[in-house]
Amino acid sequence: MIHPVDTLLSLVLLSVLFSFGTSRLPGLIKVVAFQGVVASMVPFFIGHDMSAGGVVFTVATLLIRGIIIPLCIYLAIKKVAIRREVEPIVGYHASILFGLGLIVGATYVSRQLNLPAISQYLLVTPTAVALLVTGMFFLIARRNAIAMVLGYIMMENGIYLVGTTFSSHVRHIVEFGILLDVLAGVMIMGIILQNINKTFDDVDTALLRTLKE
Amino acid sequence: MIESVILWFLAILIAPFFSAVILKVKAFFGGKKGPPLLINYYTLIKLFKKGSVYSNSTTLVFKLGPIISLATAVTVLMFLPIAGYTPIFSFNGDVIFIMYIMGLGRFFTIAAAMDTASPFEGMGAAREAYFPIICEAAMFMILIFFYRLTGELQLASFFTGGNTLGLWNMAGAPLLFIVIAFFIILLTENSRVPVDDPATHLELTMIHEVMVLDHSGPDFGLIELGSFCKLFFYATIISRLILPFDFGVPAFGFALFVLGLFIVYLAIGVTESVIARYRMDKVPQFVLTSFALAFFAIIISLEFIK
Amino acid sequence: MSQFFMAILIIVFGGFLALLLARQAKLMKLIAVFSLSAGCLLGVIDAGTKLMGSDIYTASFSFLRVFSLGFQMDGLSAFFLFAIFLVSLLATLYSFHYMDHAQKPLRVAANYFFFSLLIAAMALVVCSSNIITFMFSWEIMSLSSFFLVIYNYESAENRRAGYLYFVFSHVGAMFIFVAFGIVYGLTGSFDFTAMGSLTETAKYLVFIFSFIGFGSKAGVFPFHVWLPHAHPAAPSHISAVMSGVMIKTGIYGIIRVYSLLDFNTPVFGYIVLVAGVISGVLGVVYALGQQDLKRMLAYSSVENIGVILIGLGIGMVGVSEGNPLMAVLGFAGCFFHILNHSLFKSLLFMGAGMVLHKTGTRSIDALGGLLKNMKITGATFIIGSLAISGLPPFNGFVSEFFIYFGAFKGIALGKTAFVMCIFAIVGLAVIGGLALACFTRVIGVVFQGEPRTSAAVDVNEKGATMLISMLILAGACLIIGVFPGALIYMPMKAVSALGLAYGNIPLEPFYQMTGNITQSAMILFAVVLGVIALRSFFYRGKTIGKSGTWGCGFTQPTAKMQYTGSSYAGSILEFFSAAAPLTVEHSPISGRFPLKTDYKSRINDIAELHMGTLIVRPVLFFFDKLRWIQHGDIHLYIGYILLAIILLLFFI
Amino acid sequence: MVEIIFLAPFVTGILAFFLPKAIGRQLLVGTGAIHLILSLLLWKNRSVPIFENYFAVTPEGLLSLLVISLLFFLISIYTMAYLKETDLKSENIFTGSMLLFLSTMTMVTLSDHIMVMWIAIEATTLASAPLIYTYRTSASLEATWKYLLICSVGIAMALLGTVLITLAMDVGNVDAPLSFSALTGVAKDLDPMWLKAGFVFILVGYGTKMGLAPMHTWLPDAHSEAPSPASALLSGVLLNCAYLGIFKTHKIMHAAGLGDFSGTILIVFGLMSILAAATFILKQKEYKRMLAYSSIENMGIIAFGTGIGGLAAYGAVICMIHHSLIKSSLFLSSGNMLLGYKDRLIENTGDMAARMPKTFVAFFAGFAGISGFPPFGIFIGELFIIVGAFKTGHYVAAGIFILSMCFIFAGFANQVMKISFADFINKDDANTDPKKIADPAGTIPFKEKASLVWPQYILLLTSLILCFFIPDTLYQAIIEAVTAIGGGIK
Repeated sequence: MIHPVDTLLSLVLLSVLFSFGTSRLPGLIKVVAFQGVVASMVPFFIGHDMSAGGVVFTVATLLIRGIIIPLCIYLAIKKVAIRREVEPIVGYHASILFGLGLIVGATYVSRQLNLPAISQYLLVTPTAVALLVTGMFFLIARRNAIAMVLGYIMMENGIYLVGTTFSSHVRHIVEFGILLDVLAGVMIMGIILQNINKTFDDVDTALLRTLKE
Repeated sequence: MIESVILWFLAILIAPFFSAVILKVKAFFGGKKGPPLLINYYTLIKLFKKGSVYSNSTTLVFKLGPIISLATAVTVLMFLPIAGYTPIFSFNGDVIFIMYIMGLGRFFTIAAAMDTASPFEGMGAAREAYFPIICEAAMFMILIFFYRLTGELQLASFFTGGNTLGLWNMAGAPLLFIVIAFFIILLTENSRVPVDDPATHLELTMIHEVMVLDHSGPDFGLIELGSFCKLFFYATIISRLILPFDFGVPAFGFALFVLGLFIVYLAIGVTESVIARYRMDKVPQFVLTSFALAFFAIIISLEFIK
Repeated sequence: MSQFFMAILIIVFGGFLALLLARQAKLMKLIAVFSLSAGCLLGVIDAGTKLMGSDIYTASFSFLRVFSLGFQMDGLSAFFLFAIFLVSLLATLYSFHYMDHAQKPLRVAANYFFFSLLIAAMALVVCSSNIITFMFSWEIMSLSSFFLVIYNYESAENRRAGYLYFVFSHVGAMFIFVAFGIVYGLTGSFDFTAMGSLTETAKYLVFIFSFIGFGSKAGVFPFHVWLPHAHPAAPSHISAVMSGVMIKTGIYGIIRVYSLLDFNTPVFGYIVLVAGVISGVLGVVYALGQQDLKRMLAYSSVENIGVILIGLGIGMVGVSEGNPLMAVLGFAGCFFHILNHSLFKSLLFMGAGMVLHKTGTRSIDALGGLLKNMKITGATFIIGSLAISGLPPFNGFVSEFFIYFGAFKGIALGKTAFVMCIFAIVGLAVIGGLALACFTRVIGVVFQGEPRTSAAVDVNEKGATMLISMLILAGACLIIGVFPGALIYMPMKAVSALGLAYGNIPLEPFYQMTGNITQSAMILFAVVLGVIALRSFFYRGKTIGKSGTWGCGFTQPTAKMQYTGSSYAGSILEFFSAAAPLTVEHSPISGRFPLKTDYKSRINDIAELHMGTLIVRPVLFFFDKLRWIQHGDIHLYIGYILLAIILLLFFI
Repeated sequence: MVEIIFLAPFVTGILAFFLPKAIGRQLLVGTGAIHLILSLLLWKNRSVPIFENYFAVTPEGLLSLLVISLLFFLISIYTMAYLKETDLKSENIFTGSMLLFLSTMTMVTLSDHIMVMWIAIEATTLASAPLIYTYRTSASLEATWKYLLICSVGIAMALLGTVLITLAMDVGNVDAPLSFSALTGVAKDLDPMWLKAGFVFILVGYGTKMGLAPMHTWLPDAHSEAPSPASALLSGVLLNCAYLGIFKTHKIMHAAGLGDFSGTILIVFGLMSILAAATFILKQKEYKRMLAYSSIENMGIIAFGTGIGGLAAYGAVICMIHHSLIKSSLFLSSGNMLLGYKDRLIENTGDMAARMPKTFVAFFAGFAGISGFPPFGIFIGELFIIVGAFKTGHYVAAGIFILSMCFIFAGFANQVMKISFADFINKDDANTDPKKIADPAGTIPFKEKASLVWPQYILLLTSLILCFFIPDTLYQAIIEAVTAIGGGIK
């Protein structure tokens, strides 16, 4: 029978594929939110023992990453009228193809690695790798600043997955770190985004190319 | 010692006479009678009798010019073995000293010429500074050759007694080159045709004569004497080279030496009469040939001395 | 060595004082000059006494707990110290009146400050006995001299000079770093003495690198490009020091490394010799082509470095060929020429400084007839020129005489050495001839004839200290030229410090040589006196007339009609046009009756010409091509990070 | 009670947000002074922190801590004067972030736990972002955006690396606290593959922060857009903090016997950074960017030295200390230049020697120091690095190193000559009144207050003194630090 962890992770992978195809920001935000929720649930089902503090941490993470941050961003773009396009550098179809290839690649890579801690879950490693690369992909291949932030969050999801599942050692401190990171980081990015939008009436990073040699 | 002093004195006295020989030869080729053989003495006496006129732009250097040029020429003669006799002074390395002493003379002649602010003399000075550079190179080549043979840096060891003959025995063939090379150097250093024409009427084409335009009276006399001595110096060496034979009898040796001198001066006269003066930009090639000759001589001599 | 360090301290202290007292200019100058010259005097005495004896003094200070700043003063160091302190002393004296017109007291103070640093650094360079000390003093030397070069930074030309010098000295230092790095890398010791224990290949490398590094400081031909720019830019007493002694520290480096490597391959000798001949000949050719008085002197320094290197090369070849006499003669000539050149070159620069100071121009063709108003300057300058052309009875001749002797000793040797020696001798001969042409030109155009422009009309030569130091130097040139025997022990001490396996060298043969020189000089003097007597005899009671120069029939000669320096040098330069291409610019003649036209000609230094095209341009091109990396797009930047990781993951 | 050192500035920082300007400035200097005293005390007796498994007092940490507090103190003095000259809209945000920045950086130097170190470094990013955005211009906005995003991505990589190292523990069945010191102890048993992977990620991550090419891209923008005191802090201290992370990881690698692997990577990145610096210094148009690139160069030098080890590692640490001192002084001087010339472009500056003599002295001395001239310490450092490189047989690397140093010097010197000596044409009155250009200082409406130049002088003086005389404790600390990565005198 299939393990619940793998079920969750397959959902995450699905969200990854979706995200590649999404062209509108609200859609992307929803995808990321969903991804955050699902990814944050993984620790409950994975074998490691859960202390009370651990539960609190995990729940907090879930709330923040799954709900608060996406909501903030969503409201932000609702309030200020900014373009809803993610303004791709790489086109959607190409992106989807890339996504498929990525998942295959990730699976292949994870075959190479031997991880005793999580040998029984097939999908952990592929998903983590996929999330990481997807995040990178969004950072590189989307001009819209918000899309980039979302990509960053995805990357953090990936790292979260790695941190929480791969080893039992650092669980909480890793979660704490990521929590702080995402929270503060995204907040400040949000502020900067606000300013960018105020200054340029747009969050298209093509406008941010003046500083160069 | 004493006879070498006498010889030295004689050399200074007799130098003007031989220079007159050249004039005679040229006159002969020109189908003229030419001046008397003592003409140079008359000129000198005449000059020494006169007073002088100095240009306003000249300084002390101008007066130093003649003095130093004569002094150097005379000093050089002191180191020269005349007719195979040991010179008054001689030390290992005196050749280098002699060459640089001549350079000193040249320095002051040039300086004196530049002192007058005359464009013509400047022109002459420039040429006087230019050609001897190559000459010196050639001279040192010849010196290297001699050193290769004798292992000495001393005129005496080349030209006294039987040494010269020894040279011939050691490396006769290359020595021929050396003689020719040295003759070319002689023509250049003493500003004779084909390098320079002392007898031309146009200052633009002169080297040495134009440099002394502003000298007059005794100063000019000193300069003239100096140039006679200089020419005599080179002539002596060549005459020794071409007639190196050394018999016990002094008188015989002298005769031979004087004969050699005559040959040299005749040769100069003949060259002056048959060759026209080169264009100034051709002169360097001409001088370089002497350098090349000396160089070949050395290369060949490598075969002779193993 | 305490006396030595005392001298250094006094000098540096004087520099600091100058900086502190910058406000009251007169006092500052007085104190600075006083303490600097006091320190130099102490140093000269110290070095002189050390040269008398033959024992080695060492001192060492702990540095950063584990390292040490080592100093060692042997004959070689003492010899260089003597020259350094002597020239610096006279230059300091000279500066007292030379710097008097400067309106900016602060800058004058800075000048004295860095001057003191320069002197101290030079002294320390020649006394340091390990890598750290050496590089430290070396870099201080470069830095301080840089500030001295850009003293007059208002003119763009001087700024460029300073920049060139800065870059060259730094790159040179880097080469030296490499050489020493190899030494440390293979021996693991900062001590100079470790060099001896290297492998042969390493020794070759070390020598090559250090030769390039030191050569760029000394101004050896392809690396001399900075020199003719920097030396004229500095104030004249600084130029005197830089040309007189600072570039010699480069020579010192070469000699020191050579003696430390203690490796008798002929190759070193050949390299040095060829480099010497090339820089000698080309240096003097370029000097002949210059229109700037001080730049011409700078190029003639390149020439003299060439002569020094020829001597050095002869010495090295002698060592490698196992011919002691040749070796000692070569080295002795080299050292003697180092001393002599520092004397007459600083003399000439001081003369040039006087001319610049009074006429306000350095352009040779703008001057003329200065000898009438500047008797002492002119006379000393002529003496200097005679000396630098290597004519007897002046000191230049002595050193060249030694070098010639050494070279001739090499004639008897086998093939390559033989060819090298021929090369050396002919090179020396050509150098001598060209130098004569070069300096007759300067004297003739600058000091004789008629003033060519108003700049040269009614000048004076006020400034006692300037005249004094010039007179001292001129006197030294003559005295050494006549009585070289008195100083022969100095170069000999330096030679014996090289650690050649000849024991202590017998001085008799050299005393004999110097004796001959003295004798012949005496003869010359005697004859000259005789001729003067004769002349005055002829002139007694004669009428001496005055009139204009005979214009060959032309009655209105003007100063403009004089032969200019350029025309004087023209035909010779044509002969060397392959190495010294001439560029001529003049506006075309227009109209039926052309009124005014202009003509500019310049001699190009091929090294400078090619440096731009072969090194600078390619480098700039390469880096320009790389500039797109930073092209502003954040996506690309993040891409770099990804790329870096992916690439690195391959190596796990 | 070691933690007080970073807690104190944290508190004052929070306070500064709400206090009026004037008090904020006082607070800045006051905190600086306290911080300096505290760290000196800590230097005297290395007391044990409360949270032992999170914080520790390591020699390398102490070194950077001392540098930090000294620099911050002097910079805060400068900042007071500087803020008087310029009117910032949101000054208390600036001062507050300065203090928070200080506290986070202090935390970095003291943290021993891998994750804590990571968190602290991330925190420095967040704390310094407002500093860069101080001027509220679109350019500064862009700079901040790039800084934030690129560094966050980099830091994320570092986080991944940290996790991978824990993985290496799992795979190697090691159970130890996650602190650098503990890990260094058990390094032998860690799984080499995952350890390497971890190092790679950490290097790239912290390397991004440290400004190693090709991850340096944010650095010139941030440093040139930030106000000069902030740039001084960023370049003088922040980079060292990032370097600390790499250094400690390298220590683990070395203990695990993988020193060659990490060393080689460090050497490569070092050389790449130096080359990158050369590329952009050669034709640089803005002096602050030029200084930023020179920081990249020096980070490259430090990485290079660390990678080579031996004497070079010693040299690298010396370089790090002196670079902080000199570079921050240079950035402060650049602040004066900005006040004087009102322009960042080199072509609009000039003749500083006559117009701003005091600043000129500081600036030129700093230039001489940074390009490795004695009597400043970097000379010693570079000497050791070069000879060390030869000692370990990295001939090619040393060759590239020296060559690019030459290029950098050529470019740097060219620009500095322009700034210091070239004729200054003031755009405003060039066309109106040539006389005004002629007279020095006439066209610069700027007074060189003592507090605007003395901090630089003190910094340079410190470097100068340290070049001749190095206190025993300091020396011991350096040796302790470098021996852990196979460095040392012999």
